[in-house]
Amino acid sequence: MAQLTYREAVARGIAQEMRRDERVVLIGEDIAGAGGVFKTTVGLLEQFGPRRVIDTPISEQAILGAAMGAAMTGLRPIAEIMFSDFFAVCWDIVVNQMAKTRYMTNGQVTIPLVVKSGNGGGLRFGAQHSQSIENWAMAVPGLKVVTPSCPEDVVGLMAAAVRSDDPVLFFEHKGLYASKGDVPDGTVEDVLGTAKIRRRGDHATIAALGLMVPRAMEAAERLAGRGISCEVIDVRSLIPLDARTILESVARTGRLFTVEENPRALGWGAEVASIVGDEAFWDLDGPIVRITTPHVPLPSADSLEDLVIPSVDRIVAEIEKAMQA
Amino acid sequence: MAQLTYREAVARGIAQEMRRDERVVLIGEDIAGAGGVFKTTVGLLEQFGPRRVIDTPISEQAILGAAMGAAMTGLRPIAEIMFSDFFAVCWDIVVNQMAKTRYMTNGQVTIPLVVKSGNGGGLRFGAQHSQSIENWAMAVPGLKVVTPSCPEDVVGLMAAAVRSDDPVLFFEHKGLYASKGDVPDGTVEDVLGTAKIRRRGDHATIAALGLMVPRAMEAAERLAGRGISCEVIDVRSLIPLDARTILESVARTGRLFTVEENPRALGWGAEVASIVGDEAFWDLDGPIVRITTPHVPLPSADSLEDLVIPSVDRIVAEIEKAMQA
Amino acid sequence: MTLPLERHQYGGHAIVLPPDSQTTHDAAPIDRDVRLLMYRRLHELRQFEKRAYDMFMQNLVKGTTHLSLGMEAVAAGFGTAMREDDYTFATYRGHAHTLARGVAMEGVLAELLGRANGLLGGKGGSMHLTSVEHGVMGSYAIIGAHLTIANGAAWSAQYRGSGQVAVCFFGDGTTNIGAFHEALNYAAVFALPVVFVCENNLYMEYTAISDITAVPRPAADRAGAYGLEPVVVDGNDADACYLAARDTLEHARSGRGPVLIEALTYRHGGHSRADPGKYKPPGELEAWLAYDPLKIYRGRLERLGVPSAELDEIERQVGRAVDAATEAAKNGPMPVPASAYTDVWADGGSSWRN
Amino acid sequence: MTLPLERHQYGGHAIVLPPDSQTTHDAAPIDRDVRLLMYRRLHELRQFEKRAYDMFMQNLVKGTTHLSLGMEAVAAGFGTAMREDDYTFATYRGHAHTLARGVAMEGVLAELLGRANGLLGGKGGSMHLTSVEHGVMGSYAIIGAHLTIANGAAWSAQYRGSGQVAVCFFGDGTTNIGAFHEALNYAAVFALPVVFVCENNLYMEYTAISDITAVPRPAADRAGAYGLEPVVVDGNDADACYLAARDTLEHARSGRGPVLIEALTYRHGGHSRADPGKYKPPGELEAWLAYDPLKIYRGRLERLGVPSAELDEIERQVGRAVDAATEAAKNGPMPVPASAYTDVWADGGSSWRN
Ligand SMILES: Cc1ncc(C[n+]2csc(CCOP(=O)(O)OP(=O)(O)O)c2C)c(N)n1
Ligand SMILES: Cc1ncc(C[n+]2csc(CCOP(=O)(O)OP(=O)(O)O)c2C)c(N)n1
Ligand SMILES: [Mg+2]
Ligand SMILES: [Mg+2]
Repeated sequence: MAQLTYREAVARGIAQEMRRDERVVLIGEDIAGAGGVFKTTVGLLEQFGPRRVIDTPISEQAILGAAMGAAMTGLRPIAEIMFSDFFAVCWDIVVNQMAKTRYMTNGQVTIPLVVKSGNGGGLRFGAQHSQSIENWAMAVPGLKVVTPSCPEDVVGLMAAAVRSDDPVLFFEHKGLYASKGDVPDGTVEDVLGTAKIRRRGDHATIAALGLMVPRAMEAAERLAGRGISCEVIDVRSLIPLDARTILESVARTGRLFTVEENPRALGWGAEVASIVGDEAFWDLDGPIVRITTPHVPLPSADSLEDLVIPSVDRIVAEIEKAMQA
Repeated sequence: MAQLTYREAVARGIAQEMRRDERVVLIGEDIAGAGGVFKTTVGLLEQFGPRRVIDTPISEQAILGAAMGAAMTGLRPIAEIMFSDFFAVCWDIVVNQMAKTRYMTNGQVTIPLVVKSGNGGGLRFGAQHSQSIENWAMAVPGLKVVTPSCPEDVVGLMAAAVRSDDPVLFFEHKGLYASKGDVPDGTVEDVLGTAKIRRRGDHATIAALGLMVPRAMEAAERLAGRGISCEVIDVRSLIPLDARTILESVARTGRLFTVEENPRALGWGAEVASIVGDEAFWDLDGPIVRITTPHVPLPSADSLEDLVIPSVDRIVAEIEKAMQA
Repeated sequence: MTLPLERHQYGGHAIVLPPDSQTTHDAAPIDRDVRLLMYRRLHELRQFEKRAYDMFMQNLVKGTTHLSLGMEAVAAGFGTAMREDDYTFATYRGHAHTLARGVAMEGVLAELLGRANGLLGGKGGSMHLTSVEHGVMGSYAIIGAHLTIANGAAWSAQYRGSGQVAVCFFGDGTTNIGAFHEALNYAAVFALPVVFVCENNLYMEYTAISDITAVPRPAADRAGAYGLEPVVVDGNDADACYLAARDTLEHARSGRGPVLIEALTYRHGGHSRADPGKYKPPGELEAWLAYDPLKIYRGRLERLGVPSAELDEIERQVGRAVDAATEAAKNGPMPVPASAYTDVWADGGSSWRN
Repeated sequence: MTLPLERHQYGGHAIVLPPDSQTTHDAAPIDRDVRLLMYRRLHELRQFEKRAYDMFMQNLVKGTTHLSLGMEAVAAGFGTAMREDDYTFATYRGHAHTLARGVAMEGVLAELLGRANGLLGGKGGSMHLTSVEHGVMGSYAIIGAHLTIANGAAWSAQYRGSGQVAVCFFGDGTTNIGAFHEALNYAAVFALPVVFVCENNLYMEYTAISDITAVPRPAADRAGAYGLEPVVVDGNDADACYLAARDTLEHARSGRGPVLIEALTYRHGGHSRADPGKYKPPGELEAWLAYDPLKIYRGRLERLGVPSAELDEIERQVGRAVDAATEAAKNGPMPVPASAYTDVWADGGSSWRN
């Protein structure tokens, strides 16, 4: 067991898979010589050499196209898109090419690749470098979408993503890179499409993702002190979605809250709410409430950014209000 | 009053605005000399000349960037993205630039522009030329999102879009281009952010968009024959969203169905369902059911495409089943 | 070869004529067998697409189709020169490039008809023809993307040391999209074994390339931007295409990096089914019809002494093959409904939640 | 001017040295007043950014900041030559380009601090500086986008017949992204009045441009792909930049279409706050420090007879202005919470549903 930062866990997870499988290669901007702008790939060039760890031009379409073409022909690439906001410059390769090619070719083509990316806000980087865009990917059939919230999950889910024969978007939360957690020694493996119950509770279920998981945990702690016992589910994977874990929890608690960093309209919680509102309708004791960033671009000033992204205070307040109504 | 096709209505709406305002200009691939690949801009080059109606290279980023820069500096451009699937190659300009620049500049910059695009399936064009992507845009703060379902709305909402000082994505449904409807003579104006009740009913509310509107109407007709009286709401505009019209309807009917052409996960109906499931929870007599294309890319064969996009039969069947449960 | 391809005023373009040097490559050192194979291929591509067009007119082919009638020499020349395990990356206008790798006509035609015996089981359609077993790694319908994907296949070949080359076909209009630029620079930087073949047929959809491009030769005039040599070939002359393919494949295969070729050619028909081709200036089509790749190749073979009867027999054999494929395609079953739900994922299914 | 900028092997790059011809432009026909103004500007940009750096180190500036220490001559030269109503399009590294148009330091510094008196009320931050009243139409943080947006402003100027020119600054690394290619071709096809200024500072973030670019000069070697002349200027020499700006603005203003300039320069610091700059080969920084734009410009002014005292006084005046701006910025109020909900839409609000 080692204490690792979330960013170290990324490199650890990649290294684990590169050691296991010669077909795993890594490309991206500044990921080799410099170890990545978020230092998530430190040491990999040294360990695996310039044939497998490659610095690219600022050409996101070319990067993802190269990853896709290589995946189609025998490699298992990991590509980095530095900030997830930059998916917008290469979205075609992701949504029209990677996501659809297996289906369109009736299964002739397999595309085992991972695109890792720094996602999310709280670092005062402003509207073009802070978005949580898991929901963009969730809306597109053919993409798997993963967001780990702690170092152990980073390693295990990275392994699962690399071993998946489908394209996986792996969203690392920038606000969690410095956070620490225990990671077991040896090979760490995990399973895509599985949520984790981080805390048991009886009165309400909170579904959260990424940076919102530790905030939901702290909110649950505080709410417990006020007599509201919350179950906290770390959703971890949007596609495949472990709806069952959420539905089972709601069947017990009768209430659901989602905590989403994305702007409100069509955040991932909308899909979860629509599933639960349909399939667990008769289990619900009250409305499903979504706690999200309002539907605005992210402001850069620290005071404003902290205001709009769901805080522990706001989570506590909204859940308390809804439970008392 | 004239009978126009939906495609003629597009040209009529644009012409109306170009005549009114010299600052309105039109750019896109093959839109001038050829009148557009869907013939939605026929006659505009002849009427307004090559200074205002301009054929561009296949450079979607350059097209939308040009539209944005011109909008920032005094023009009111309309740009065409031929198939909405191609938004993926210029998504950055849409979501990171157009959508965020007013906010980021604290209101210094105004971006009055319209991006029109052929959207939706049913034409056997396959997975890369058939998507319904309104939900992609709905998820991004700063974009207005419009989808008319009939010729009169095409003209009126185009006028509203051109006159809006915000960026508007105007989704024309390819499957409706050949459909006909009456359009009043003279200037036609409409209001963004307003839904329309197309049919009154008592037992259930159906919210539909674009091509799904005529299908929902026909389904309602059939369901009426089976004793189920449905109210049909044409949502028309996703952002701004006329949630009130839907909430008021559900308050009367007690049930909500959405009919969505998009693949299931995070279709626009998820947001509508999450709003209604929260704010009208106590009005609901049963679960909100979303009728959507399954979460798959669109197949091209006619038999398969017809199978996956919600048909009148499927709408009827799903509503009947839910109402009987 | 010089063609009178010039930059024109925005909004108006002059007629562009083909070369008239039909005998240029008569003396090229190409085996008779290879030439006869190319002749057969040219006819396969032509007769197949004519049949596809007829079936369109009978409303059997749904959706859209993009024919390359008049452009067959490029696909035939490259298809003939490529190694069996080389990769082809094609566009929505990809019938020819697919067939030229030896893919059976039946599957392609059945795909156009949306049948279960289609190459893609009816799920992809005309714009996405793919046959991995023939090295046809897909046809791509969003302009530009596949140039970057071809790089990936080339990278994989380089990494595995397989000696394979990726050949990527695209049009003149495609040179103006961002992905073209990224792909070319990327390929050059990493010296990838990829041959980019720009089929300059003078038009994007309905707009003349000269009206919306800053340089006269959309591909060749950009080669220098990637440290590459400009290469222009006569895209109507199968021998010219074959020779260019042989040389450039060899260049790429031997580790000397990518190549960008501009093949000048012309599509006889419209951009797609919907297009009457009104934008073509008078006389242009006629001139190019006179320089038709099949016609000039037949002329060459006759000058080189191949008996007419032998050529006629090839044409008849191809005709019979097209007829047989037509029957097989038409008789193919409709896809089973369940197939709409297969192969979203590698586990074969489409389930995205539990 | 020749710089030893060569193409290197992937993964390793050699030291790139500046020119040493500090006297080249001594005789250029530029008024003394203009030169003194440029000298003042150079110092404004330098002293402002040094202050910003200090405040960073005191943890007053949050998020990230990209300084252009060492690159001031480009912004100063262009800012001085531009007409008041011309448009500037800048990047995340845009302090200098913004200040060079006459925007007050206070607003820029307050924006870095996230204060209500910031240029953007604290909502945009360091990477998005904009001052429409000064023609600064924004700073853009996603590589490439703003080249296409600058085209739009140029198109608008052309359409309105205003005679305005759009000047668009970007880095060497930006030449490898698709939007660069689309924007250049588009500008050339429509003869837009736009001047593209590539500030080649030899590095993208931490990777040498020579390692990931197919040609030695990332911008100039691509000009031909758009029918443009290659233009290379000494980006450390304010006079060279000013002259290039004057000529190319005139070219664009008079309807002769776009220009692409490559200005060779160097950033003394790292890419952003987080970057220690370890990838710079030994000796490189020292050589460029010796060819510092402020130093060489002071040398020129002294050679041309401007008294040291006059130059010192300019520097002191600038110093006082920076101090005053620092105080004003620091004393600025925090943004009111409600401002997070304004100006998503033109109606001033953020409401998206009723
Ligand atoms: C990104 C994108 N933009 C536009 C289109 C629509 N489109 C399909 S083919 C075509 C013309 C392509 O021209 P060219 O590259 O010359 O190829 P050709 O069709 O002539 O073979 C266009 C604009 C597209 N498929 N993708
Ligand atoms: C599309 C995109 N990819 C990557 C980045 C991250 N990024 C920011 S600055 C930069 C380097 C840019 O280099 P260059 O164009 O030379 O400008 P410089 O920073 O040297 O001024 C990179 C890669 C980005 N902002 N946008
Ligand atoms: Mg073409
Ligand atoms: Mg640089």
